[in-house]
Amino acid sequence: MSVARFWRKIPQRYNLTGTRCATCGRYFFPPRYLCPDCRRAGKIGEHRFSGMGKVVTYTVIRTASEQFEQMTPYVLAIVELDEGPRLTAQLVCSPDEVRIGMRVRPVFRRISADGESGVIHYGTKFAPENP
Amino acid sequence: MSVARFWRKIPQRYNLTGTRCATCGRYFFPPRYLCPDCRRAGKIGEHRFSGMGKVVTYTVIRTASEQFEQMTPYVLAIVELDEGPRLTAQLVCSPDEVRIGMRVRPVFRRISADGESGVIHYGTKFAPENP
Amino acid sequence: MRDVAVIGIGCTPFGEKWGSSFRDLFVQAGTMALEDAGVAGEEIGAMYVGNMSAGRFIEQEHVGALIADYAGLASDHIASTRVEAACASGGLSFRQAFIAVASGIEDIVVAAGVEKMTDVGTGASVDALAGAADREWEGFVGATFPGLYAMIATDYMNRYPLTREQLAEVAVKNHYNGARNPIAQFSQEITIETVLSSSLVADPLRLFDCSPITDGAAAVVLAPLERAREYTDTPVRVLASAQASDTIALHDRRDISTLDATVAAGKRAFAMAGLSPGDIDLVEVHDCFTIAEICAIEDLGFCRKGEAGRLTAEGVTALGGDLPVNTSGGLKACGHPVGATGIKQVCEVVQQLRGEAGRRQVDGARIGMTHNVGGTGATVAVHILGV
Amino acid sequence: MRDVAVIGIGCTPFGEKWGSSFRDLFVQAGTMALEDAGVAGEEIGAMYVGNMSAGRFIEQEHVGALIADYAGLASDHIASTRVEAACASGGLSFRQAFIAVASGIEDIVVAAGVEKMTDVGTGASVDALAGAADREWEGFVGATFPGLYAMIATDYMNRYPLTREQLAEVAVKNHYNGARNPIAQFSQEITIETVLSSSLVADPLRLFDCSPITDGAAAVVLAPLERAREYTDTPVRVLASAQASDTIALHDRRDISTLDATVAAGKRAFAMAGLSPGDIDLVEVHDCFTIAEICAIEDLGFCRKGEAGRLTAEGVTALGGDLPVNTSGGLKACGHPVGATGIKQVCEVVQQLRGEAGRRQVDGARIGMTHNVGGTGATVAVHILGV
Ligand SMILES: [Zn+2]
Ligand SMILES: [Zn+2]
Repeated sequence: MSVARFWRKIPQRYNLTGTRCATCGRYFFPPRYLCPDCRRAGKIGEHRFSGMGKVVTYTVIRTASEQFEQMTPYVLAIVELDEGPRLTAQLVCSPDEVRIGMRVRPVFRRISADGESGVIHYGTKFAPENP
Repeated sequence: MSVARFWRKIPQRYNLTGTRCATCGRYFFPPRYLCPDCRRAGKIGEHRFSGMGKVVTYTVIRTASEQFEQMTPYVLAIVELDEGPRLTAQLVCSPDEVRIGMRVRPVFRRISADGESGVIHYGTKFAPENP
Repeated sequence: MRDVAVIGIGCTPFGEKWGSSFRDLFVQAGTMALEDAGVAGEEIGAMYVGNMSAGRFIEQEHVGALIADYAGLASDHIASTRVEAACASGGLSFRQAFIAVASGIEDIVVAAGVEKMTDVGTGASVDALAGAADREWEGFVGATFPGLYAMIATDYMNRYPLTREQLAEVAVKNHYNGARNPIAQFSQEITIETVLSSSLVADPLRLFDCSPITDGAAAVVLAPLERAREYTDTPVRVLASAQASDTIALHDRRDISTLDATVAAGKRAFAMAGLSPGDIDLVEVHDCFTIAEICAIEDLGFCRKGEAGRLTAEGVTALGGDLPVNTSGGLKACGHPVGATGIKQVCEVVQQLRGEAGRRQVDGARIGMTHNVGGTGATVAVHILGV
Repeated sequence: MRDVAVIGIGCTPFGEKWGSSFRDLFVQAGTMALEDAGVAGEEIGAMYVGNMSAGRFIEQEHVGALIADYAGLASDHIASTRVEAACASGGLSFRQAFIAVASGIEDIVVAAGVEKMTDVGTGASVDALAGAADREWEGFVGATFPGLYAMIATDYMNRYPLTREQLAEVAVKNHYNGARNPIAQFSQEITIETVLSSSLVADPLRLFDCSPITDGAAAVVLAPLERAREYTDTPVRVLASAQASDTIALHDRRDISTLDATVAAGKRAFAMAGLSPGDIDLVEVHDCFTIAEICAIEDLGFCRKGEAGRLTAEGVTALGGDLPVNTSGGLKACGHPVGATGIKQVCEVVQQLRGEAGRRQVDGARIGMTHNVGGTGATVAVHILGV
């Protein structure tokens, strides 16, 4: 498993650093460096998201790939950040607790451990705003 | 690393079992189940090769992929079997010894060890006929 | 642009084929297709091969050349090209072959699809399949492929009237059809209880909502329509070929429960053929999961959003219904050797239009459609065939 | 079949780009190509993406859709197709794009190539690259990619007059050219001694006989010739597009030292363009190893078998020579991001034909050729471009 691939995205995954198009005002997370609306006219800058948002949809993963096997069952969701963009993330809550529309806040957690290399990947998960 | 993929080829790799087209008489190793000359008219049967042959060309591998790293340097050659077909194989001889046209005979050897799974792969290498 | 026809089809039995290698599978399907077409190898001008992930499944890339070689065509030095778009690889292979013939660049072209999936364990294949979605922003956080479709199902069921039982009806219907297809991976009919009592994979999807891991290959032979009768009495015309893309990640879509790429490709295909949904006699849709069939029926325009569950429960999409969907058994019951699926769909429609579908024959079928999806909808290929 | 022109080109700097991801690289090249063409995103009808092994290098398949998405084109739902033939993926991507425009199916088409190789270690990348050859009957016994070309070199040097020094001259020339190409991975000139004193990789090939591991992306924009002048004053015509295959394994070839697929594709290209080798002003050949350039020059018909070493030593293929070969620096010095190479070759020829190649400009160049090889010659794409 690659190391550079994960280092490169540490600011994005640890701090929810995405981008914003100054031309049209649209926010991007995961970050984009080309605005689909403004294309080459778009002026892209970095934006650090607060990470506050709500659950758009979700599932409970019961059968996972090798790297995530020991974490099952876990709640996976699409979260809409308050600035507009959506991302896929794990929720730190029980399968019974999750609801569509539920407000969430970001928490920094271990995402997975790579068995082969022993590298542990960290990143942002989300927890219910009002537990 | 896959297990079925290697089991499937054990007869071929251990015993040099290839194929022959009864229609045109052409031999195939590695085995083919469709004769390129006769196509659907070709009647394909199994053929066990004696493994006697000669070196067509060769190299000495000094930088290998992970599975073969601990075996470097090793001699790799294209061997032409006496029945006609050619295959790629390691030679069990020193880099100084190998020559184009050199007669070779088959020897059963460990081909590689898969570090991750611990599976050891065996197969046919070739040695000089007259050492 | 010339008219193009399918003049031959071949498909291996689908399933866990431990005795067959990647190249064995293709040779079997390719030989059947050439025999069916009555085409000699040396007449073939080019090949296209749909394959998703031989690099991960058997550590082999460059499978276009591999397959032309093991088909005995190396000495003719024919052009052979691998095309990849995850689960839509087969559909795109068919489309590229269609373009090659329609443009006049080639006359006889083989479009094939192959996937050899059971040479790796389940964990490794789940991981390879996750490569169809966004590895960095979906797979990295633990999204599996069933998990992504499960999130479509959660969203869909929250917004539209679809019951868990109606969703199960999709699987029941497709197993019924698969039981009538000799090449299908599963030959057993199932009941709603089979689905509802199977283990949860990703809520609300259960094991019987999911297509299986499958080995298989399929091939078809294309020719200019004007030459098709030299080879066959039953040429099947390609009336439309369309392809569309969308965001790689599900979270970036305009609407979680509508596959806009299906909508776009469907519209383009109907426009090209000068047809509308009412003209279609049967359709093979991409039911990698039960929810995918529900979305496909709606997104292709066969009914309004939210109606497909009810129509399925009412039998409209069953073999004897107004619009038989997935007469082959679909990905669900016939099996889903990823790169081969899009070509198998064409084989099924051709069999139906020729009237050779045996116990699953749709009476009087004259126009059929195929719908092949890559990932969660980032690529869609739609084809319309007719006699 | 319409005439087709290249109306825009873009290429990232090649090298070890640790700061850039796969999608970053493509966006950079694609944006440059669209800017060069003066084409707006919404005018693009389709994309083709050449990529060998994103599945192994970054665990990501389905990169056609990924790239259309990150190019900001998802909402247009354009058709985007990944094409793979190992190191010839870029050449095949260009060919498919050419066919799409020539056939009239699309007007403005982007042909791209990308490879992100340095996200895995050297051992893993050697292993991924071995997937270009026959995994079961070459890779399984310990054949590496340099090892296979080394066996070509051993056979060639046994049968034809080629000295070790002449072979080194290929690398020296290509580094000389690369030093004059701002995007090249290596900007240093080297001497014969540099090559001969570098470590042996696979006898007789040494480190400086081998192309490096490279990250990079390239993109070109194609349009019907009749519309090209709407976009550019310097359209470059595609005079021929040809593709050929051969056995996947080197040991199954008719002749170890002749790439029959190069011979076949070369002949087809010359026939299509109505040209002969003497008409070509410059050629980008696939010099993944020094011996590969020697074979290519001969197999394309520029000289007889056995003469290319002498011609190289005499400077015939140098910048000021009669037939400049690999003015970009080739794979050897410019770098070899596998899937991008075939497109980069087109970018180089277009720059030369436009007279924009700066310090490596070939005076009065009007017709150029590209030659892109997959594996050890199982796939070859040849294109001829002209102004
Ligand atoms: Zn913008
Ligand atoms: Zn025969």
